[in-house]
Amino acid sequence: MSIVDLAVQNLVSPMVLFFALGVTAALVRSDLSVPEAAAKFLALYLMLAIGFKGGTEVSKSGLDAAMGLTILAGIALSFAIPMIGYTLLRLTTRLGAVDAAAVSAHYGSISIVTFVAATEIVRGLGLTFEGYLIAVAAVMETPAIVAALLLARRAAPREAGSQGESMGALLREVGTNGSIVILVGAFFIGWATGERGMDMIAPFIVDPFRGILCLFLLDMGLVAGRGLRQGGRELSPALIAFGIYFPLVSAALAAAFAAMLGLSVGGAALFITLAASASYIAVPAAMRLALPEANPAIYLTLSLGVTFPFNLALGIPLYAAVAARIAG
Amino acid sequence: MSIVDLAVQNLVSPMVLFFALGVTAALVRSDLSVPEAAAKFLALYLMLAIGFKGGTEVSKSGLDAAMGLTILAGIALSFAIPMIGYTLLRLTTRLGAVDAAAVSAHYGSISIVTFVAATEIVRGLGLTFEGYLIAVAAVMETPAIVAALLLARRAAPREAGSQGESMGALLREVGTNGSIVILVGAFFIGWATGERGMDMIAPFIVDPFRGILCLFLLDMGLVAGRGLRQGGRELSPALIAFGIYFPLVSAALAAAFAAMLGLSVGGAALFITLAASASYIAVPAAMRLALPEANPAIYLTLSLGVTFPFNLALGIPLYAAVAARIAG
Amino acid sequence: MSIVDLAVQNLVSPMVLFFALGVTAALVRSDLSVPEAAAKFLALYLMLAIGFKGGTEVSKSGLDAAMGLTILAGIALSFAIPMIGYTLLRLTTRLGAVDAAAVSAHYGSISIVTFVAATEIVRGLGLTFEGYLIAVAAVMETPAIVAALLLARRAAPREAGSQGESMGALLREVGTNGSIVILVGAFFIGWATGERGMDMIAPFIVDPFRGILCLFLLDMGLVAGRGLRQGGRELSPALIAFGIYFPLVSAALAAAFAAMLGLSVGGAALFITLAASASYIAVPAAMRLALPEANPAIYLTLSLGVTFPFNLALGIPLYAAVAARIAG
Amino acid sequence: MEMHSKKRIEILLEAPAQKRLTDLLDRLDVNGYTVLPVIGGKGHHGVWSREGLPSAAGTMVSVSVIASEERLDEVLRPVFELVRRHIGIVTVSDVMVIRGDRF
Amino acid sequence: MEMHSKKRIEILLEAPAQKRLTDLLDRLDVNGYTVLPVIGGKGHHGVWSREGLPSAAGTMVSVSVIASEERLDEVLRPVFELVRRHIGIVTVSDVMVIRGDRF
Amino acid sequence: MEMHSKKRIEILLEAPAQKRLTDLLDRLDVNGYTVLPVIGGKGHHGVWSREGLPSAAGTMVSVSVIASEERLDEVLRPVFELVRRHIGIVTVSDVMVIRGDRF
Ligand SMILES: Nc1ncnc2c1ncn2[C@@H]1O[C@H](COP(=O)(O)O)[C@@H](O)[C@H]1O
Ligand SMILES: Nc1ncnc2c1ncn2[C@@H]1O[C@H](COP(=O)(O)O)[C@@H](O)[C@H]1O
Ligand SMILES: Nc1ncnc2c1ncn2[C@@H]1O[C@H](COP(=O)(O)O)[C@@H](O)[C@H]1O
Ligand code: NA
Ligand code: NA
Ligand code: NA
Repeated sequence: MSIVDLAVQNLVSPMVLFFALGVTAALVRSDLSVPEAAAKFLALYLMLAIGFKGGTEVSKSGLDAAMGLTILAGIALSFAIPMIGYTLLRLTTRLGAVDAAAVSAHYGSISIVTFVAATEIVRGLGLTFEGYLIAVAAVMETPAIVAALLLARRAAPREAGSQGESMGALLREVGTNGSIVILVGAFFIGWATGERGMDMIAPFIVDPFRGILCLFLLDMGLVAGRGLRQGGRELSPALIAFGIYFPLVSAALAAAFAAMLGLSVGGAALFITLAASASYIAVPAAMRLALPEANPAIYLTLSLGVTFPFNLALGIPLYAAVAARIAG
Repeated sequence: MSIVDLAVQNLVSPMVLFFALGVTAALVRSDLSVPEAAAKFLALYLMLAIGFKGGTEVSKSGLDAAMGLTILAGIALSFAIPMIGYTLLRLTTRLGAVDAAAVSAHYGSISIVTFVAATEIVRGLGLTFEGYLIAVAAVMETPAIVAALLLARRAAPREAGSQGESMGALLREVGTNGSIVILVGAFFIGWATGERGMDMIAPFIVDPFRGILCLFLLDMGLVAGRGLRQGGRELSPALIAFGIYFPLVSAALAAAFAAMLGLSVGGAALFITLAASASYIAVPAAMRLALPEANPAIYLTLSLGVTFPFNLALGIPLYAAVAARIAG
Repeated sequence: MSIVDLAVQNLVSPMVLFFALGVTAALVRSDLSVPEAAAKFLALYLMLAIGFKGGTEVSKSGLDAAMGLTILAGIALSFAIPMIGYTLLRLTTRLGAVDAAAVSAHYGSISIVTFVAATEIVRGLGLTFEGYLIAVAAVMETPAIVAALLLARRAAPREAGSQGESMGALLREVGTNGSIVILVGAFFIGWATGERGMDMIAPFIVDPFRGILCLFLLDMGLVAGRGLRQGGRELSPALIAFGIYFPLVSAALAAAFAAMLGLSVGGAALFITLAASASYIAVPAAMRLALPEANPAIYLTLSLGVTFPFNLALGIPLYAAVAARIAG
Repeated sequence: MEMHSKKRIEILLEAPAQKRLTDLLDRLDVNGYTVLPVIGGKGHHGVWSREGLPSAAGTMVSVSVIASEERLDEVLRPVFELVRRHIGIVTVSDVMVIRGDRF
Repeated sequence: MEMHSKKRIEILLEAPAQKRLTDLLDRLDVNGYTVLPVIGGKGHHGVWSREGLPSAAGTMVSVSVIASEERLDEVLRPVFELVRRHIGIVTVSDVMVIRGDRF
Repeated sequence: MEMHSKKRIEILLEAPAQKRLTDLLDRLDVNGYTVLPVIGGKGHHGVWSREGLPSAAGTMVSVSVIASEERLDEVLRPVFELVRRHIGIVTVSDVMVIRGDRF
């Protein structure tokens, strides 16, 4: 399948269309909404399901050196990407140091829903992927936060962390974030219980998975559309551009790593997607604690309203095409 | 199967029994309850599933003139039924103009859950139906509101709309109602993605559908029972009678249309059900905006506490029997 | 399979591990949480599913004397266990009369989730069980509350019920508890609709059941862990010991009954589990009404934080092993 | 606009007893009441949170009643009598309303 | 700490009209508002509860606005005009804030 | 009934910082606090709503503390210090309680 075919087919997938429906509904000010409790529950479900599946895969394939190396590569990327992002933001936009650091943290970290959407596309292409990539996703959540904090503290010691929370205390607050705990926990449970465990709960975490993902994407569309309607004017053209070109920068970096790591085509597509995706669940909450002076309207709107739809609609097919070139 | 058999079998279906359980629990003042967030989520699920399925059907059968004609017939019915209902209410009950208009709007519009229950019964009879009937259901939601507003404004210009919201502004408020947006949106997504889309999300929107419907009906029973307990004395015998005979009037009208439109037996049963059903999700919310002077206890209790159980238990089997006579 | 094998296999089941994950997350003060509405919804789902399945089983097997006798045995146990528990608590701990009565009510009543976990283990062993045991579970909920109230009123007439609510009024408040109503109601619906009804809703109440149970156990782990962290110091060593040895006392009593009743091996395992389990949904709510002077931190923490995990991890395999000896 | 001075009684009460309280308010013939959700708190009975709880036990609600100064004592006495047995606190504050005859 | 005296306007309103109210508050150019959930209540229109309702109809929300005494009447008049047509009540109470210039 | 005059401090704060606030209140040794949900609002930081949000970021909670007048300043100062860094507002109002010794 050519990249254009892939992109077109992706655009008419229920997932992308439900996201678009959500955005549209929010823009026409419909009162369509997913209750907060349901949204949290859906997010919990997705984390649990993806973590468990990853663990089951690893229980089948066993541990190997590739897993360790890929995890190290993920940590390195998560730490390096914010540095590059911060520099670009300071050069090309008017964001202050704290805002620039906060935004770049989102890009160093990952979006598990973008990852999940990519797994669906990869599976749709008949490809498989290394189960341990879920572990890679989990470890990529936090290094970016540390990097952003270091950047902010060096550039604006007064503002950022003026109250002197130690880095350790902050990391404890951030590292016990519920979405990370459930992802990692479910991964280990999947690993420990293996296929027997999977057989037991597959009708819950596998069969309805894509449908629930559609519903969650509808909700993300509603939130993104509302964000664009209300927070849109916070985004300068330079920032919006960043939200689109920077994932490509991260993707290029990750593609180089993927080639070196010798990942499968599916695995490379997912690894690139992780690097190119920007967090909008775990990191925004972490930033409210770590850098409360940063403006949340900027980073949330950019990550969820610009980068997420870009990745969902165009980025992932592109990363899959790149992966097909470099791997396999 | 004779109509009596059909009615009996319907009465011992899980759907009807869970509704009855809900009513009973509310009447004995049990604290059994479905959390508000869960109820909203279940409603969202039902709309999404039914819309998507309808769209998939249309993608299979393609567009034809019958669809256009049936949609037009639906609009006409939705607009005409409130006129008749209003006249009957004014003649037979003591309701004022505004209350009568508000009640009649509910009967011109449709109840998607009644529709869904009817599709289950139709499928249980081994019948199929035209997928575009979901589109018909969607277009029948709003004309009744317009009709009711015109009635109220003519009869009681002081009260109804004294603040001079233009009809256009009101329709925008009402037309972007979340339940309509998700129904129509999912319909178009089902249409666009066709069977490929359906295969992806069927384990979510098809397999557990009936079970979730049971749970939603339990909740509707709880709400209806609570309404009867608290709002029951607002209902005069004449009003209760209206809640039972008027669906039959609408059904007769719709049966005539169905015969002319040449719908299949299953399709005719559903079309008649649409006409005979009374809204209790979209229209009550719309009435709070359009005719806030109307007493909500009257229309909610009548629609959900009288007409809905009547249709669920007896109406639908009857409409199916009528459809078998006039169509096929 | 030896009892040790059984215990080990049970310990690495997804159910036990998700519970452990919840406890761990709460102990490390993670913000992982299941929204209240979702928790209530999951509980509702579990009650509905287990009730319905039990009813379907009874519709297949029909009524017989064994069912009536087992129900009577259940009532007797539910009434007798609090008497023994109260005596032991007064002798071995420093609890006052009201607190001791409230705690013992929890042990006379049953935990439906423990029951459900046991059914999974019984099924995992390839055993079946008498469907009417769900009816037994339902009738065992309340006698314990009556027993506890009698104990408290005799020992501390001033405190307990000083406001003179009649026992009848209290039982009405308690007996219409939502969790009992849905369990019993779904049981009768399952009975009335039989296999036809089950076929309709099996994809909702059977297929995803175990996965949803895992999620609910995660939540119970979170609540238990939070309770242990916050209410742990309310529990003296003697009380903690009671939370572990007393289920064994109840189990022994129930095993004797089970042998006399001639239950199947699976049925005996479940009957013993019922007796050994302690309520933490219905009874805590009832105690707030019946004995508001009792300290909720004590009974909730003991029942959910000590006895429930004990039963889940070790108790059930043990009861299954005992059942294999005495029955079959 | 002309405004009338009233009292707002706020009753924070454990949720299982909510029906008892509202039944009492009905008997006391107050003009109305409003129930607000509460998600957590801390007091002499320790910390609590509604998160994850599958039943009403362990959760609280807040019920507020607007009443005229004259009726205050008459309402407060039996309400306090009920709350005293349960976990809960009662506060009273001043409030102005527009349609004074309705409260 | 130095504190400034303000007014808190609390508007309990049926939920379907919430957007109308907040749009009005936007037009009145208030500095902000906060929306709180309400789970049930009782008044002249009878008892209601949000439980199990799949739509906004039949539910209420509470919107509170902190404003300076000078702006009170200016805000209250149109708000009351809107609330009068709907199910709802308006109360006003005294409140102290720390950063007085923000309200 | 005999009533005692107290202060009610209400802290509207972004939800991710809730634990920081309650930990602070614990250190300040207040007698208790109550957390209420908030579903949306508008202020200098723009409009927000809790609907559909899968995490605590972007949502707020309201924490209220009843304290004696004497302790007011002692509690208010550090609380305001914390709130100042976050999105949030603090208000104080008068309230009467029945069991005065408990607050
Ligand atoms: N000083 C206080 N300020 C605000 N809320 C309080 C206070 N004391 C108690 N509460 C609330 O009342 C509940 C019951 O209080 P207690 O009976 O002291 O545990 C607590 O969980 C809090 O929600
Ligand atoms: N006296 C009152 N005290 C507190 N809340 C009230 C009072 N009267 C009415 N309410 C609230 O306002 C809503 C509408 O009042 P009404 O229009 O009188 O039915 C009620 O459902 C209550 O939630
Ligand atoms: N004048 C006000 N009245 C009521 N609530 C307000 C007011 N100003 C701000 N708020 C609330 O405080 C939150 C944060 O305010 P701000 O920091 O100004 O954006 C807002 O989202 C509102 O929920
Ligand atoms: Na990234
Ligand atoms: Na109709
Ligand atoms: Na027991």
